[in-house]
Amino acid sequence: MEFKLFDLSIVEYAFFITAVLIILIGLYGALVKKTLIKIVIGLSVLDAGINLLLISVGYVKSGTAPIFSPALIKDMPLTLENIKKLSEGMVDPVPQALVLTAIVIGFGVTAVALSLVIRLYRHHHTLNIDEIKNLKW
Amino acid sequence: MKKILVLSLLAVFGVYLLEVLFKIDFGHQFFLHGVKDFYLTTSPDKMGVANVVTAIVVNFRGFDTLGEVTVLFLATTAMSSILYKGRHQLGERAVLFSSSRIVMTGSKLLFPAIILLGAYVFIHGHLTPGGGFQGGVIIATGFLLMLLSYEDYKVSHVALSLVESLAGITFASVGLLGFLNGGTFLQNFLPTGGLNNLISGGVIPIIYIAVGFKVGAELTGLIYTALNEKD
Amino acid sequence: MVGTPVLFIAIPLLAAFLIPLLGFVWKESVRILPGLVLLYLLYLAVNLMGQVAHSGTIVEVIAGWAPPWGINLVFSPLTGLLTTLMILMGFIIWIYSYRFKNIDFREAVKYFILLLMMITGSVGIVLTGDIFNQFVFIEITSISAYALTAFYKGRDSAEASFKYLIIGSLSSMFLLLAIVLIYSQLGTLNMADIADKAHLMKPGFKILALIFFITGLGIEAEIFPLNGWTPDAYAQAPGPVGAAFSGIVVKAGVYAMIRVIFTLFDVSGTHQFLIIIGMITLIIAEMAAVKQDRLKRMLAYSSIGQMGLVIVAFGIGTEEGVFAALFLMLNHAIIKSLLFLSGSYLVYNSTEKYIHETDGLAKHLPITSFLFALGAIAIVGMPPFAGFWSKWSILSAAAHSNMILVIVLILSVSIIELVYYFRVVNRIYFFPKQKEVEPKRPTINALIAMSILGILILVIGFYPDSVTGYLHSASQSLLEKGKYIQDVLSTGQLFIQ
Amino acid sequence: MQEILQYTWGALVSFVVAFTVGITYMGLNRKITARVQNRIGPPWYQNFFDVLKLGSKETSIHHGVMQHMGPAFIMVTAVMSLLIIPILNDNRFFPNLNFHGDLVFLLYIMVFGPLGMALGAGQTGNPNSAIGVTRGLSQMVGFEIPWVMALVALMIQYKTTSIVDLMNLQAETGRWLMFTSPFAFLAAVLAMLGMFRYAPFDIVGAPQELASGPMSENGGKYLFVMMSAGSVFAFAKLTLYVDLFMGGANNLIILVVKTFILYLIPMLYGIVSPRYRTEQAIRYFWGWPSLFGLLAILQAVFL
Amino acid sequence: MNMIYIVFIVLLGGALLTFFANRISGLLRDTFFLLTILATTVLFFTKIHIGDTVSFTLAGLNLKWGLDAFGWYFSLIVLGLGTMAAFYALSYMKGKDRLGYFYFSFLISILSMLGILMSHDLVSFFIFWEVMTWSSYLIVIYSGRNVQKNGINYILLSALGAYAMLTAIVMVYANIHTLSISEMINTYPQFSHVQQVWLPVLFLMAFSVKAAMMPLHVWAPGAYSDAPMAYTSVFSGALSKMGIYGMVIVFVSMISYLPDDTLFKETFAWLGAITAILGTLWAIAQDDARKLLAYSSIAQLGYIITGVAVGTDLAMLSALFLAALHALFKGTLFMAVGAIERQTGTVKFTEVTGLIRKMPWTFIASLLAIIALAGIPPLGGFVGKWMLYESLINSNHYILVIAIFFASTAAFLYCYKFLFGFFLGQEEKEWENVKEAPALMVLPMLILAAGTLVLGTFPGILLKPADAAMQTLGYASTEGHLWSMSILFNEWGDQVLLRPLVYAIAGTFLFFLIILTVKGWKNTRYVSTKDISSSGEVPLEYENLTFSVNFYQPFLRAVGPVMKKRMIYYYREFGSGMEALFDYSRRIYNGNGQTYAIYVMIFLVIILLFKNSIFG
Repeated sequence: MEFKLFDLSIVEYAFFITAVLIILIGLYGALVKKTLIKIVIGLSVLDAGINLLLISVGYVKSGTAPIFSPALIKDMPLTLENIKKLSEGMVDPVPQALVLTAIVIGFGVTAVALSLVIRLYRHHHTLNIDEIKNLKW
Repeated sequence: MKKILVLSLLAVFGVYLLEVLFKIDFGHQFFLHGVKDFYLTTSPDKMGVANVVTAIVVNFRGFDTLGEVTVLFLATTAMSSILYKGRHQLGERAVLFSSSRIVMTGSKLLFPAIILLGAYVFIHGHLTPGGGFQGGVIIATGFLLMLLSYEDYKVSHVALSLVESLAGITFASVGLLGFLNGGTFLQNFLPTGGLNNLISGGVIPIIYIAVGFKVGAELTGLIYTALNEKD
Repeated sequence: MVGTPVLFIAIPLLAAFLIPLLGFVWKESVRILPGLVLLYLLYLAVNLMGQVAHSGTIVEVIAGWAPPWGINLVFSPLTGLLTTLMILMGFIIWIYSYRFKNIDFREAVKYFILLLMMITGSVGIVLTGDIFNQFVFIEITSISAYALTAFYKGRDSAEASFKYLIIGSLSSMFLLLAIVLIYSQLGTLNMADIADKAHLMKPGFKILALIFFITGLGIEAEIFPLNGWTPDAYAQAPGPVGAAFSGIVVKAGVYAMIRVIFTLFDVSGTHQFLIIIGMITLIIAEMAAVKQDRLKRMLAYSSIGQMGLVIVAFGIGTEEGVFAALFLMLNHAIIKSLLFLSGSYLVYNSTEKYIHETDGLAKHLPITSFLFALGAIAIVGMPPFAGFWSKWSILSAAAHSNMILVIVLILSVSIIELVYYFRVVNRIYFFPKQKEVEPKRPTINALIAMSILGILILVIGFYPDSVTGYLHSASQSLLEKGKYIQDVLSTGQLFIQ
Repeated sequence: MQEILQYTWGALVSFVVAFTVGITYMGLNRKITARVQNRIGPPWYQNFFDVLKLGSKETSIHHGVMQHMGPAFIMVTAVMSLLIIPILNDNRFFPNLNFHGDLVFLLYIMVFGPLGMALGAGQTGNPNSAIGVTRGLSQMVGFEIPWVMALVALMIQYKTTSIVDLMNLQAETGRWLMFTSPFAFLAAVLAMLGMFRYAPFDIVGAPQELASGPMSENGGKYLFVMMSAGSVFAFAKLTLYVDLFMGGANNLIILVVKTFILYLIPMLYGIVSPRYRTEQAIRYFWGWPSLFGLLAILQAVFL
Repeated sequence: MNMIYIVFIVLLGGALLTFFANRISGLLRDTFFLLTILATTVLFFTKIHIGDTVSFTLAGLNLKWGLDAFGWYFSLIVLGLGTMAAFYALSYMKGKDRLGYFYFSFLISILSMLGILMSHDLVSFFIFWEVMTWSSYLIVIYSGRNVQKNGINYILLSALGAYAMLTAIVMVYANIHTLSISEMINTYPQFSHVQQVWLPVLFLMAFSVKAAMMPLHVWAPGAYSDAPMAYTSVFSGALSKMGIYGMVIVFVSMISYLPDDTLFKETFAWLGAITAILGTLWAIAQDDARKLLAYSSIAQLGYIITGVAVGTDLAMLSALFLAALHALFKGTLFMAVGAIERQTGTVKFTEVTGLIRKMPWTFIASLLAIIALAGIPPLGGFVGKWMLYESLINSNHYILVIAIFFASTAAFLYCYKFLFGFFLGQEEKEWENVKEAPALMVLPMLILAAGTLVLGTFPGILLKPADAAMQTLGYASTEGHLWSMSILFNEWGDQVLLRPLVYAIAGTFLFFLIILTVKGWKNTRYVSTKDISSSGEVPLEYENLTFSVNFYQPFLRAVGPVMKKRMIYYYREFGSGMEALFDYSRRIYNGNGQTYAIYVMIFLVIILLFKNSIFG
């Protein structure tokens, strides 16, 4: 599919564009900002962007959540055909599961990063990454 | 200079990424042989789990979740290892808040409700949106609230690590039980029950409850450790 | 039947969760339990290796769902070999660090949990057959590695760890992006399935995913411009952890990358790219190592260089090349670990770890110095020690592919390597000891651990046939992409509930 | 057995001849030099007396065993070169070891003496001796180059390393090699200037600077042997030149005449020359003489 | 079990036993050491016969060991000199520390040399070659002097050579899929032209390093002088001959196939000659005996290389002969220096003089060795030199012969310096109490020196195995045609009968020596060297009469321009330039985590931009 600037279909890609923008913003923060905290924030933003991207990949137009709740099933007998029919209207559950994992991992990394920032501040009494260069060459 | 460099790098990166992403027909998955259809049908059909995401998280990709739990466990371990300063320095609050009585009382009132909500979320993980992680996080917010309101609020480290470990052990042992039962690791060995019943889905609720405890305890531990960090 | 591959993950995890509990009961158990676990896993690995050699690849499904729906573990000759190697190295490192430095109980709990998890994560990276699961294991490994890097408080370890973390986060970003791209095209995450269907991907996706994989995993595999974290982390981490980095973690990173390149995407030009990038890594790293004045940084750069060489060997792409690369990975794991382990006793009480602080220590630490010298001689590829055989196999593989320039470059770089290693060894043996240096005698555990590695170097050096058989079947199993796909995808049907 | 006797007899006779002629030449040298320098000078037979005097003197001190061995070495060189070099075209009269008068062997046996002298001088402990020796050896490296070049040119031109062959060749063709290989001759003769150590190449034993160099400390029997060896060796060398370049000699008289003419070259050159320093001497030999040597080789190769 | 294995096992086991016995007792260690080397020698020469082979498979490679006449000839050098040096070492090394280490390395280097000579395949050849390198390196750094300079130089250049050889070996392996040396030689004519040129170049690089050929010789002076003299004799005498061994094989089996217009042989012959000249000149300039001998070794190896490169029957014969002879006399000389070093504590000509009466046996051994080195007739050196010159002249290398002759004439200068510096000259008070070295040191020297004496008259003893060795290489037998027991022929048919000449020399010498000694025996007495007539005065006690500084100043001035800069200067310049480059390159790692992250992005973007050209 070709990308045309003035095509209305660009709206459809808003998710992707936003996700990529968030990724880029996060990256910018991580790569340019001098303060350690901001770098960590950048990394978190980055994670969020990726998660958004992951989720939007699994989106199915006007799909429901992948839950066979009683409201959805109503009184249908749960035959395989019915399940299949119901499932066609559902979004892809796999990216959601993956995002769950990715969020938790991102959280873990952020926690470690923040504790490292605390250590670094304790050691160097600064949060400027340009001044934390004891190890080089 | 650096900014310009980074911006141009990011621009190139973004353009290339978007160029590819625009080739995805948004909202229409075109792959035919993907795994999702299997999950969507098998989950309610064979496993009696209404929430397919839960089925995926806990069973189909339960191994990921085990890893995920491990990551959290490692994050707490790592954090306490990184911030550890010697055996006598732990246990003192570094950050002190003086909250008003209203906040303190309100928190006290809210706390059980939050815990209850968390427990609800992870117990019903296989039926409704939510699950162990979400529930655990909610529980942790409860503790966070208490920690913010009361400057002398203490959480027992021993209890935390006991809960953490036991929950983790439960997860791993349930997995191993499936294995020892003649199946494979993490395989369901309990009856699946009916769809949309609370007691259904075999081992999935058990694991999710364990996960909920674990996540709650770990997040609380993380917050607690960070709060107790003193310069 | 002594067990299945999943125990490589499950038992250490169980143990890791148990360790804090057991610590309440008996403090020493915290140190002992990881060793017992690793010993059992070593036994298991050796048994499974025999089984694999006998009856072919073991594919184990998890949770009863056949691939591609469930996650599966693949214990092929290749992954089995790497697993065995990692467990073995882990066990040796455990022996070594049993009483390494005077850390208190609470620290010991964390140290051993993290170490065990780092090993488990690396083993998981190798064993798993699922691309997202691999990502999870990479994160497990990384987080343990960040924490272990920052383990010592008195040094700049947090700085090193933070650098590692920034780059590691980028790595996980790229991995996730690649997974997104693959999933959006194929809807599957199983590696065999992806490999099977890779031709269905639109070319743009395929290339981009490959690039993201190379970038993301290249960070773990220490490819040149991506390896800024490496020297810092290696140098600042505790000695045994440095050994674990070069002996275990990097190997897992390289494996992941190679699996992606060899099995998942068969894109032409990748091999040449590997050769070029590996060569650049090798050259820059060895050049940087020459002027190092700190021992562990020097070892770290050397480690990067060796990894570059491994990647070059993989890039050759023939069975011989893969064989050589695996051989080099094996040797490098053993030798570099020995160097890190013995080296960290040579600079035990120093904060800066300057090379000149090792001057004249041979008189005070004879066995440690001897083992360090042995490692140095072995790693530069002097026969009849282990390093020679891997160097020989790389060169002959390159020669069979008519890559004379590669041979010349590898050998010229080897000369550089030789210079800086021998300079250090000379210092240890022949320079007068610095007055302020107080050498620390290695504990008996450390001596045992180092001696095992030294003996391994000699055994492989004098009788390479002891490992070449396994290496050959491993390299064949890497190259037989079709067989891998078939092995994984055909096992499944039996296990659907 | 008879052969050995014959050889010994020949050796003895040739030794006596060489000794006599050599001493005479030295005496003549002194006389002629003196005359040129407008002095009267000693009689031509003065050197006989000198040698006799030295031989009959009683030596009462020595500095060690090498002092005995040094002169013996020199004598070996003198005698051996005399034995190797055919004295006359017809070998019957002096049937020495010259049936295999090999040039390479000769080259090496000729440096045996200087080394022996150097060792003997070194033993004495006199620094002047050592200084003289170093100068002498250095200078030797200088003149050996043109000399070897000349010989190599001859060898390759005539495809033989034997002196006897070269002599026979000249006898057969009737052409002297000094005319057929003029560059070789030039190089060899210039090298000979150094070999004789007359001025300008006499820095080795320069009396004014070194108090006589290697020879100092040696008196009596040592100097006697050295002097006799020197004169024998001088004659041997001259004979070699005659053999190589001037067609040899059919009888002793022609030999004496030819050698004397040849001997005049270094002598006269020396009389009118100042003294070179060692490095100047070396550079001198590596200059024109070596160039001639090179030309000789080129001539031998291409003509 | 095959005897070949047993020899290696004996050596390796003996080395290890020696190493570990060091902890228990010195006597045990010495016993093991001596027993090992003796057992090896005996087993080797009695139980292993020419033609024995064993083969086995290691790491998928077919390896083959065996002994041929050519290897046997060189193992004669190795074991002969090795045994002598071992005896010598027992006494020389007495009282030094780390002896287990020294003896271990000694034995391992002997093992590696035998291994090289018995390797019939390229991989074991290379393995033993490297073992030889590091075992000798261990000894070079044994003393701990200048390890960072000389040790590294040695190992660096050795590695350069070894890796060049390794490149060649893998090229061969990739081409013919076999490692057998004879197979390589047989198929060599079928290689592509580029390979035909490069293979010998690469091989010769390795061999030139060990044979200390210009311009790869720079390690030699330092390494030779830093190793203990007990080993340097082996180092210079035997180990460097491994380079010659390899060169001979390469020249005979490869380069002789190359068309003449490649000028390969000429270049190498000239490199050999230049090595000889420069080595000699630098030897003249040395004040340190070890350095002098080291440079002299370089020069002598230069002759041998020239002989090998010229490669005619006579030249090859002379090279082989000189190789063995060099082991004899250079072994002796290094041992003599060792003896002096042990007895006086210094090896500088400027410091020690007048030892002739203190160490007469050492002097005699040195004198014989020096005469052999200089190539003066009655000793073996002359035979080798004669054959070399004749072969050069016979094969139309006119300028080369001049160059070689220049080098060997100039060699007299340092020969004399050696003898004068140590033994002659003033007998200083400082060295009054110096004693002769122990018998265990003197005897090996004398035995080796006697070897040169015998070979001067009966070179056939050595030429016979040399001839057999050459027949292995494909030469026709030259016995009776170029040599017999004591007659030498050149290729034009001219001959030298050694026996009458030697008898004449000996007779004359003895005759005049007796005359000189006997005449006035009773009245001639020894006086101190202080008691000299210096310009008519008897010098005072404190006057310095020792002439040793700037010994050959005039000569060095004459050759000055050649010697302004040593080759190592250029190496150093190169080395420091490279190190500066390396130092610059590592600044990429500038310590800022963000920069590293930016590198990651740059890497990614570069691949993205060029993805079409990278991933075709």
